[in-house]
Formats: sequence, structure tokens, C-alpha cells
Amino acid sequence: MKKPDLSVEIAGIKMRNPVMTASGTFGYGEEYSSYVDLERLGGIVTKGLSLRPKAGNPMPRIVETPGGMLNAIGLQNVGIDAFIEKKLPFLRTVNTPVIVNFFGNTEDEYAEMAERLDKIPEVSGLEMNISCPNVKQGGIAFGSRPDAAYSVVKAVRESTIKPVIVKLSPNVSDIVEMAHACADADADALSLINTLTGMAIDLKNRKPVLANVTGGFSGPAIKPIALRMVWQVASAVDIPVIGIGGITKATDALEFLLAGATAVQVGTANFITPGVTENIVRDMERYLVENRIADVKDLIGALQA
Amino acid sequence: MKKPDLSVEIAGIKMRNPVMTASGTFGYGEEYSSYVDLERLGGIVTKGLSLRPKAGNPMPRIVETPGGMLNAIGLQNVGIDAFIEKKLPFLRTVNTPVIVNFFGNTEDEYAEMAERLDKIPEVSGLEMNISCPNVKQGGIAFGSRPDAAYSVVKAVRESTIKPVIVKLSPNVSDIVEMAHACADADADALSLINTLTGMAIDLKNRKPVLANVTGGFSGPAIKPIALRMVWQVASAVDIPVIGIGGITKATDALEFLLAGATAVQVGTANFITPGVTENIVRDMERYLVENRIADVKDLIGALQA
Amino acid sequence: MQFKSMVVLNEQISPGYCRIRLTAPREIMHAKPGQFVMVRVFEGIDPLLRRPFGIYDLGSFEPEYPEAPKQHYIEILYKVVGRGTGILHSLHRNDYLDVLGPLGNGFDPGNSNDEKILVGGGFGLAPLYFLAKQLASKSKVKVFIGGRKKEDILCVTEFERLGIEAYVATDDGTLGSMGLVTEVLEKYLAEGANHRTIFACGPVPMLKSAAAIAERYGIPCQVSLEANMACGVGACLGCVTRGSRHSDENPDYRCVCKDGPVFAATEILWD
Amino acid sequence: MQFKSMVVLNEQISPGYCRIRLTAPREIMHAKPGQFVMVRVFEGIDPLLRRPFGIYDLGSFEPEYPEAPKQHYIEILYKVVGRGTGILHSLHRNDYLDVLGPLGNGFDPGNSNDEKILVGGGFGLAPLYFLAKQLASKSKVKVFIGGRKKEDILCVTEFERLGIEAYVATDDGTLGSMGLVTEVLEKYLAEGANHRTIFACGPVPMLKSAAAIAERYGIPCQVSLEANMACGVGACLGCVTRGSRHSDENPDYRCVCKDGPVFAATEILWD
Ligand SMILES: Cc1cc2nc3c(=O)[nH]c(=O)nc-3n(C[C@H](O)[C@H](O)[C@H](O)COP(=O)(O)OP(=O)(O)OC[C@H]3O[C@@H](n4cnc5c(N)ncnc54)[C@H](O)[C@@H]3O)c2cc1C
Ligand SMILES: Cc1cc2nc3c(=O)[nH]c(=O)nc-3n(C[C@H](O)[C@H](O)[C@H](O)COP(=O)(O)OP(=O)(O)OC[C@H]3O[C@@H](n4cnc5c(N)ncnc54)[C@H](O)[C@@H]3O)c2cc1C
Ligand SMILES: Cc1cc2nc3c(=O)[nH]c(=O)nc-3n(C[C@H](O)[C@H](O)[C@H](O)COP(=O)(O)O)c2cc1C
Ligand SMILES: Cc1cc2nc3c(=O)[nH]c(=O)nc-3n(C[C@H](O)[C@H](O)[C@H](O)COP(=O)(O)O)c2cc1C
Ligand code: FES
Ligand code: FES
Repeated sequence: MKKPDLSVEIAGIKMRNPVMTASGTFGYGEEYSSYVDLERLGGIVTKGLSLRPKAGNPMPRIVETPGGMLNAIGLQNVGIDAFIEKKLPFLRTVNTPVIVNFFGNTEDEYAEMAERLDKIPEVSGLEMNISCPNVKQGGIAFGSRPDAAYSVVKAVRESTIKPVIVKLSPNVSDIVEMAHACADADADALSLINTLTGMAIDLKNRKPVLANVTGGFSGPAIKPIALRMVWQVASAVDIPVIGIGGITKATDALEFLLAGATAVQVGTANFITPGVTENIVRDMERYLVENRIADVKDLIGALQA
Repeated sequence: MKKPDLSVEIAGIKMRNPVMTASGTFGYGEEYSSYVDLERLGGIVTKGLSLRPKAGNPMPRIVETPGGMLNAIGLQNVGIDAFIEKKLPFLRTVNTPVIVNFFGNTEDEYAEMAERLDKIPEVSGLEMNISCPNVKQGGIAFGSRPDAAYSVVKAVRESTIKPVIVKLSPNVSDIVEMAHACADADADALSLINTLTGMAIDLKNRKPVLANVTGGFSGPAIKPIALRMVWQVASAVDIPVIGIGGITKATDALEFLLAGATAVQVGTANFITPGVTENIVRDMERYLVENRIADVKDLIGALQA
Repeated sequence: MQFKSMVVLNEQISPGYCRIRLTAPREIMHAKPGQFVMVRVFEGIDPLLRRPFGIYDLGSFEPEYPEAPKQHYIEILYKVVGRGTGILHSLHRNDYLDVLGPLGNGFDPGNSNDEKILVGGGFGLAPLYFLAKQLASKSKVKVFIGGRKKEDILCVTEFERLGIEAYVATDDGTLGSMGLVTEVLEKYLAEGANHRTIFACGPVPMLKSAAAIAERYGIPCQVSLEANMACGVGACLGCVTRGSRHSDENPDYRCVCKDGPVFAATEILWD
Repeated sequence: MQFKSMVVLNEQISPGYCRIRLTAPREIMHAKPGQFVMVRVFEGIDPLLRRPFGIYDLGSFEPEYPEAPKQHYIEILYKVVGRGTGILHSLHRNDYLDVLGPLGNGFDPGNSNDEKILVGGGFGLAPLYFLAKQLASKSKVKVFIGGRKKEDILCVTEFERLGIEAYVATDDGTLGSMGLVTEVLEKYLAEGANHRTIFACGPVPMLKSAAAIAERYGIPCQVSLEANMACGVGACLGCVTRGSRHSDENPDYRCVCKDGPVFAATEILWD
């Protein structure tokens, strides 16, 4: 049998396979370039960028939990200017779609970021992280109210012709309602899930472990929640969905495809096995061969539920 | 040093210690009576009861996930009549507060259940399950909307003079808003968290593992989310909070107390170690002795955050 | 009961199948064939839940020091299929693990004048062998063993050592006759079926057809079922199976761990 | 690099402290003192993250079969404090684990004419010993070892075998002088401090006071820091520490895994 077709397309972004790196877990690509052949990946998603550099939160910033971890990095990033100057040159040399994850404190900042990114030819797509507090709206996350999500996505949509992927927060009552709001604002695709909000306590010192008190919960532990939300959203909207959450192996990734995801992102697992994304691509291809599946796209949404 | 004081009181229910069993994980008490000295526990919470017997969901009903499990039991229970006739006689012989967990499909059913339970002297308190993530058209609506929660709690409140504990669903955008709604409806206490909604997929058969497709996610994996919500709620409301979620050892329970819980419930861990609740009580007492803490109540909300 | 247990031996008995012997308190000697134990293969959360296994054998061995009390043990026959059994397979002599049991109801041996017909496949032979050991002295016993290929045929010699004749069938004919063991069973019963009782444990299709045959010949049949389990003691209601009176309108669920794992074939809804 | 590694030996060297020797590819021989590795102690999710450990020693041993290539190894000195190190402690010879590294920048040995002053406590001695092995031949080296009680004083003989004089202090006086080792250090420097460089690794209070002393005597000081780590390669930004120019308004965070773990004492905001 000839090699199976692993390629997928998301909002016009052609990928050689459905396996991407998740924002904030793979730096700006270069950090892992000695461990991973970046040109074997479907796409690279950068650390979340903002207009100005962001120093991030005090330490400690991370803690391990049963089957997962909490992080309170505080969106530390070099800012878009330093990204263009210092990080882009490397990414330019890599023949793999680069998706820039970004955020802002206000709708205007989101729009301005989109305009800036729109002008960068090496950027294949934009991923909006809307799990951030809206400073104008008393700090409630854009991602927790449909109306707020709709209008920030609309603002970004009108600021770029590049594919806009909206990354949904799982800390909501109704993920489908959020998905619809983003789709209605003409998002090209949705990625989910971002981290859940969790907390760890240092019993000895009677203090939260994280300086920020709460942190983003990720890793294998969250996979059941991610799978459920991806399945609900993919069943409800017409735009492509990118599955994220607790993926550590090819079978995990394939489960997300069955649930309706067109592609996946791998986050925390990179920390444990730097080459995990490449392994997942390899094992996914093996799975297709062994099961006589000619095209990975045949698995997308193939769940019988 | 004399024995530390482990006793706590919740809405007038006096408990010898803060360790209870969580609804649905301990049957009606008798199932574990050969493994646990029930009179060493702070309280026993029964399987969720309804007016009429409930057969529950088709199988498979449970599946293991990384660090946790999903269940879609479908609130199977013997119904209140059989409970009174077949289960209560045993519980009557146990000198430990019995809290009956219950649910309904309508406000009236909730109210009627409360009235029925109000008349049972052996029942020390009522725990309302307003979040049944794994029952189609179950309590989910009540648990995910403040207005709905307010009015069903009000209805129950007016149907009983017994302590009313409202068990909150974690599948919401704003747990504090839900907590306030229940407190405003004069709930005596809050217990959280109930299970998160998750899903597992059988890749080989391209089907959800659970016949019900989604299930309630519990176990050590969810502890960071539970701790965060308990801390948020306990910091926001004046009524006592019962901490639930991923507790497997005394240190877990103590962390929940620091976060503001007056007591805790242990669920999934009972399946792994039938005597876990008794062990937690024993180790909690040891901890207090070793750290020269005379009264466990001194730890409640003692987190420096 | 729940007890810490030490691995006495852990050996492969056929490709993919192992036998593990675990120390146990004396109370274990009261365990009945068909009962099972739930084993915690690893301290910690990965895997989280206990794994259920039928009891394959019981016994006692002389302690290492003369003055020490007799040491009792339990044996399990397991197939390596996933993480839990994989870890079980990696355990060495003197490693510890945690056991809950004996659990469940067990087989009802019934009238000893009847001929006992055991039908099983794969690790389903485990409880049947334990049953056979108790029946062999009192009753006539025959065992019918089926599997995909010869590697899946277990315990033949063990049964023969008990003086029990074993009828074997494999799908690929690599051992015994080619085809389903239930076909062999049917041929056997065709020659006369009265005063016989069937005890079956194995894959569902095998149980189903054994149940059908038993019904056709009007003889009693007990089957031992499997279900995903969390508690093993009837508390979680996670392990149900459909009872014979089940319908979508009036569901009839039975707990495999508490009401079973052994059921009269007529109690179960097969389809 | 990431490599599968086999346990060659794993032994307790002092109550609560162990030394483990792991096979490694030849590239490991390029590792620098002060660099660390991240070890995955268990396949699976419990524990989930790798554990960072400083490199204590490197070497090669003759292979078991004459024709086989030389086998290189890395050694780690670890203290059993929790789940990961607990599992590490339970590993036997020939068990496998997974190693990522060498990672981080390592110490800058500096001018070999200077006297090298090593200051450490607990497992902080590990990278200092590795450093001493490289410096001993070229430079004058002294080591100051501090700890709570004598059990916490490691590697004294190892340093002496390198011909390095060890000054020891314990809080309870059970070994060496009673008090803080930094007090001993200060006395020593009081006799003359120029052309000296301090290399420190140990608990933060020890590092802080070593840094203060170095500043007072105007001599260079390198410290090796710790932080909770996830990736170890600068990707997650989880392991930061405060740089000297840090203020709440203008934060200045450095990655311990990538910019460190070794920093000039003057780069770090102490308190
Ligand atoms: C009453 C009873 C008796 C059993 N007796 C035996 C026996 O004697 N020998 C033997 O080898 N096996 C027996 N099994 C099956 C055995 O429990 C499973 O093979 C085992 O749990 C697989 O665990 P795993 O982690 O290796 O597989 P995984 O697939 O990794 O397990 C994942 C989850 O599925 C559950 N699971 C997987 N397969 C089964 C199954 N067939 N039945 C129930 N739960 C399952 C596991 O318990 C676990 O919760 C019995 C099962 C039951 C219910
Ligand atoms: C650069 C570096 C070098 C180190 N070198 C050594 C060494 O040579 N020998 C040695 O014994 N220890 C060393 N440590 C500390 C070692 O990493 C921890 O003791 C170990 O991670 C504890 O793991 P655990 O699971 O046993 O403890 P747990 O408390 O169960 O670990 C829980 C979590 O906290 C983290 N953690 C706990 N303590 C520390 C710590 N002190 N530093 C960083 N993370 C921690 C763990 O990595 C884990 O993620 C070093 C740490 C760093 C950062
Ligand atoms: C250390 C860390 C940093 C992260 N930073 C970002 C970020 O900057 N922007 C973003 O959208 N998501 C960020 N995430 C979320 C991940 O991209 C991903 O959505 C989440 O971790 C779930 O996937 P996982 O379970 O595979 O890690 C971060 C996650 C981690 C662990
Ligand atoms: C098998 C099972 C059945 C449950 N049934 C109920 C129930 O009937 N009513 C209820 O309020 N919660 C029920 N729960 C939720 C638990 O009471 C508890 O809130 C949840 O499991 C989280 O705690 P844990 O992580 O300690 O298990 C059930 C949980 C499990 C695992
Ligand atoms: S496994 Fe819990 S009821 Fe059977
Ligand atoms: S540990 Fe990830 S950046 Fe240092």
C-alpha cells in the first residue's frame, strides 16, 4: 500500500500532517530545534505575543499535580518587535507553517496585533488567545462571555486577511455557545482547549504553591474534558476545530480527530519528551498503514456517537 | 499534649471530624461497613436519591482516565421509599450523621423530596445535587444558571427545616456567582465540586467508551480545579463550604481546609482503598499532633493568599 | 478483606498469559470458585483503579522458618492486555501489591450426582480450574476449552492431572478440533444431556452460545461475566449488565461485582 | 540530547543521600561542571515531569565483552525527598530510565592562577565535586562544606582524594566546627582574599551569604541555583529567578535552566 495521506488544511493553511505544537510549550520553535525536525511537523504555534514585551509573573510559576501541571507564566513574551527581529529569522528558515498566538488587554490591542501580524509574510495564521482579562471590562476574560468574544474576534477579523484561529477557554458553562459566538464573528477556525484554572497548596507553609495563587492546568489529566469539548464544538460548528489537551501519543491525537478535530496541538508533553510531536506523526502514519486507512482525513469526525 | 479537637459543625450538624464520604461512591453505607468503622467518620452521604427508583444508564458506565475516571451511572438509585424501607434501618444503627443526597427533574420534585426527607428523623441534613452532568435533561440546567439555582434552592429551603447543603457543579464560567445565588436562597452550606463533564473514546471501535457518550470526571486528576473553586467560593460566601474533589490522603483534605473548607468529602478514593476515609481521619489527627495544632478548626481558611 | 500481599512467583504459562502466586491471610482459604479479587498493581495514580481477576487457585506452603506459621497463597492467571496487567507482568518475587477480596458470589456447585460440564476460553479457565479442583473428587467433570489458536488454550494438563478429560477446539485448528468449542460441546450433549450442569467462563460469544445450547437441551447453565469495575463491592453501580427482564422502558440492571460475577444463564439478556 | 539509560549502580552514600550511575552515550563526555540533566524516573504520568539533577561525575568503564565499545556513564548524587527521588531510590541495577541533557550553562572555571573556593551544602556538592575534578590539576582548590548535621556533609573523602582540603561546619556541631560554613569561609578569606574565586551551590541562604561575603571582599562568585522546572530547555519560562535589576515595576526574570543554573552572584536579586 502506498504511503497514507496525512495532510490536512485549516482555513487555507496547508499542513503536511495534523500535528502542531501548542502555544507556550514550544517557545519560538528554536528552543526545541535540536530535538525535533521542525519540518516533520504540521505546524508551529509560537508563545503568545503581545504589542509590548511582557515580563510575566513572579516565581514559583509551575507545579506538578496528579497527571498534570499548573503554570502561571503570566504570558511572558518578548513582544512583537523583538519577535520580528530576533525570533522570526530562525522561523523563516523552517519550511513549516508558523501560527502566531497572541493576546491583548483591550479589543484595540487585539486589533492592532492582528494588523501588525497581517503584514508578516512568514506568518501563516493567527491564533487569538481570548482567555485573558479584558481590562476595560473589569478584567473578565474575553473568553468567558459570548458577547465579549464576538466583538473582539470581529475586531481582529476586520484587521487581517490571514486565517484567524480563536483559542477557546474551557472555563465556561457552555463551550458551544462560545464557539458559535466566534464562528458568527467569522473566525476561520477554533482551537481548544486552553488551560483550565487550578490551584495547588503548600500545606507546610500554608501558602499557594504558585506566586500567582492560581494557574493554568494542563497535561494528560485534562484530556477527558478536552475531548468532550472538542466533540461538542465540532458537532456544532461548521468551521474546522483544532484539538488540544493532554495529548501525549498518536492514539490520543487520533481520538481527537475522531471527535471532530481537523488537527491537534501538543503542549505539556513536549516538556517530558522533546521529540514527542515527531513520534506522534510517525506513529500516526503507522496506525494508518496498519489499519489500511489511505487518508487521515477519513478519521475526522468519524466517531459513531 | 492532649488529643487534638477534630470536631466541626456544619449548619448545626455536629461531626466528630471533617471527613465524610461523597455521594455515589459509598453506596448507602452498608456496602463498605465491613471495611470501614462508620462511627469513625464525620458523616455519611448517601447515593443520590429521587422520588421514584431510577434504573440508570446503559453500560459501559465507567472508564479509567489518566489520574481519574469517568462515570455515567445515570443516578441509578432505589428511590426514597425503598431507601426508607431497606437502607435506613442499617443507617439507623450507625452513630454518625447521615446526609441524604437527592435530586429531581423539576423544582416540584426537589421540593417534594425535601418534604419527604424532612420527616425522617435519622436524616441529619440534605445535600441537593443540582448538577447531574451524566443524565440527559438532568439537573444540569439548575446547576449552570444562577437564576435556576436560586429558585430550586428556594423551593427546597421552604420545604424543610433540616440543614440544606447545595452541591455545586464545576462546569460553569463563574462558580462564585453560582455560590452567591445559592447562599441568597438561604442554603445552609455549599459542597463542591461535583464531577466535571468528560469523555473517553474507544479508538478501535470508533465509539465513545461510555454508552452515555459523556460522563462525570472524578479522582486525583481534578483536585487542582476543586481546590481553586473551593478557595474562590469560601473566600466569597459566609456559609460553610464542604470541599470535594480528588482527595486521597490526609494532606489533600488539610489543603482543602486551608482553602476554606469546613469539612471534606472523599469519593473515588473509596474504590481504591475502602478504608481510605478512616486512614485520612487517623493521619489528620497525627498531623495535628505533630504540628502542635490543638483544634482542626484553626486550619480552616488559614491559607495566606 | 483488603491485604498487602507478596509475590511468590510470577511466570509465563503460555505466550501472553502468566500465572502469579500471592501471599494471603488464612481467611482466603474460604474463597469460593468463581469469586474474584481486585488488585492494585501500583501505588500511586497510574493506573488509578484496581484490576479484577478471578481466583485460579489457593493453597499453603511451608514457611521458610520452621517455627513460622503456615503461609497461605492465592493464584491468578492473567493475560497481558494493557497497562495494569503489563505492570503486573513486570513484578518480581518479593515485590508487594495490594489485594481486595474475595469478592462476588461464586459458582453454585449444585447436585454432585450431575455431570459438571466446564466451558471456557482464555483466562476464563482460571475460575473453572478452581471449581474443577473442588468438584473432581465428588462428581464427573468434563472441560471444553476453546480459543483462537493453540497459545490461547490453557490448563489442559492441569485439568488432566485432576483426571478430567479436556475437549479442545481452536478457530485455526492449531490445537484440538478446528472450529468453536461450543460445537464440540453440542456434539457431546447430543449423545445425552440429562443430569448435567454447565459452568461457563470466557468471551461473551462463547457464553452466549453455551447459554443457548443449555437452553436447547434444557440443562442448567451458570456463566461468569465481566464488566469494567471501580469498587468491586456494589457501591459505585458501574459494573452493571442487563438482566433477562430488561427493556429500554423497564431497565433491569444487575451488578456484576455484587449480584455476580456468576449468573444463571437465564437471568441474563443475551442479544 | 535525550537518551535511554541503564542503571549501573544505585547506592546510599549517607542517610537519605544516594549516588546513581547511569550509562550514557559518548557525547556526555563533553558535559561541563554545573550543567544538569533532567531524568524521567518512571514511564507514565505519575510523576509526570522530569526531575533535574546536577552532574556529579562522568566516566567510562570497560565493557563486559572485549570487542564491545567502551561504555560511558554519568553519576548523580540525589537526596530522597519525594515521589520522584523515591522511585529513583527504588531502581535496581539494569533498570532503565530516560535522561535529557546535559542542560544549562555550567561554571566558568576562570583564570587558573586564582585559588578556587568551592562552597556547598547537601546535594549542592555534586556539581562542585565535578568542577573540582577538572580544577584540581591546574589550580589551588579549597572546599567549604556546610550542613545541618553530619549526615548532610557529603563527599569530604572524595575531595580529599583529589588533594583538596575540606573545611566542614554543621549547625549542631556533629561534624567540623559548629555553626555556618560561611562563617568559616569568612575567617578564611579574612587572611587574604585576592586572586580568589568562589563557586557556590547549596541552599539559598548559604548562597546568599556566600554572595554577600564575596561582595564584601570584592572577589568574583558564581552560584548555581534551583527552580521548579518543566522543560529544562528554555521553552516553558517556568523556572525563572529574579535578576539584580528586578523591581516590581520593571521585572527582570532569568531562566534558571537556560541562562543558568550558574549565575554571577551579582546578576541575582538576593532577598
Ligand atoms: C470478574 C472479573 C474477573 C476477571 N478475571 C480475569 C482473570 O482471571 N484473568 C485475566 O487476565 N483477566 C481477568 N479479568 C479481566 C481483567 O480485569 C482485565 O484484563 C484487566 O483489568 C485489564 O487491565 P489493564 O490495565 O491491563 O488493561 P487496560 O485496557 O489498560 O485497562 C483499562 C481499564 O479497562 C478495564 N478493563 C479492561 N479490560 C477489562 C475486562 N476484560 N474486564 C473488566 N475490565 C476491563 C481495566 O480494569 C481498566 O480499568 C476479569 C475481569 C472481571 C470483571
Ligand atoms: C538545576 C537543578 C539541579 C539539581 N540538582 C540536584 C542534585 O544534584 N541532587 C538532588 O538530589 N537534587 C537536585 N535538585 C533538586 C531536585 O530536582 C529535586 O529534589 C527533585 O526534583 C525532587 O523531586 P521529588 O519528586 O522527589 O520531590 P517532590 O517534592 O515530590 O517533587 C514535586 C515537584 O517539585 C519539584 N521540586 C521539588 N524540589 C525541588 C527542588 N529543590 N528544585 C527544583 N524542583 C523541585 C519536582 O521537580 C517536582 O516537579 C536540582 C534541582 C535543580 C533545579
Ligand atoms: C507552560 C505553559 C505555557 C502556556 N502558554 C500559553 C500561551 O502563551 N498562550 C496560549 O494560548 N496557551 C498557552 N498554554 C496552553 C497550551 O497551549 C495548551 O492549550 C494547554 O497546555 C493544553 O494542552 P496540553 O494539555 O497538551 O498542555 C500554555 C501552557 C503551558 C503548560
Ligand atoms: C461513581 C460515582 C457516582 C457518583 N454519584 C453521585 C451522585 O449520585 N450524586 C452526587 O451529588 N454526586 C455523585 N458523584 C460525585 C461525587 O460525589 C464527587 O462529587 C466527585 O466524584 C468528586 O470527588 P472525588 O474526586 O473524590 O471522586 C459520583 C461520583 C462517582 C465517581
Ligand atoms: S464495581 Fe462498583 S458496583 Fe460493581
Ligand atoms: S524549565 Fe522550562 S524554561 Fe526553564
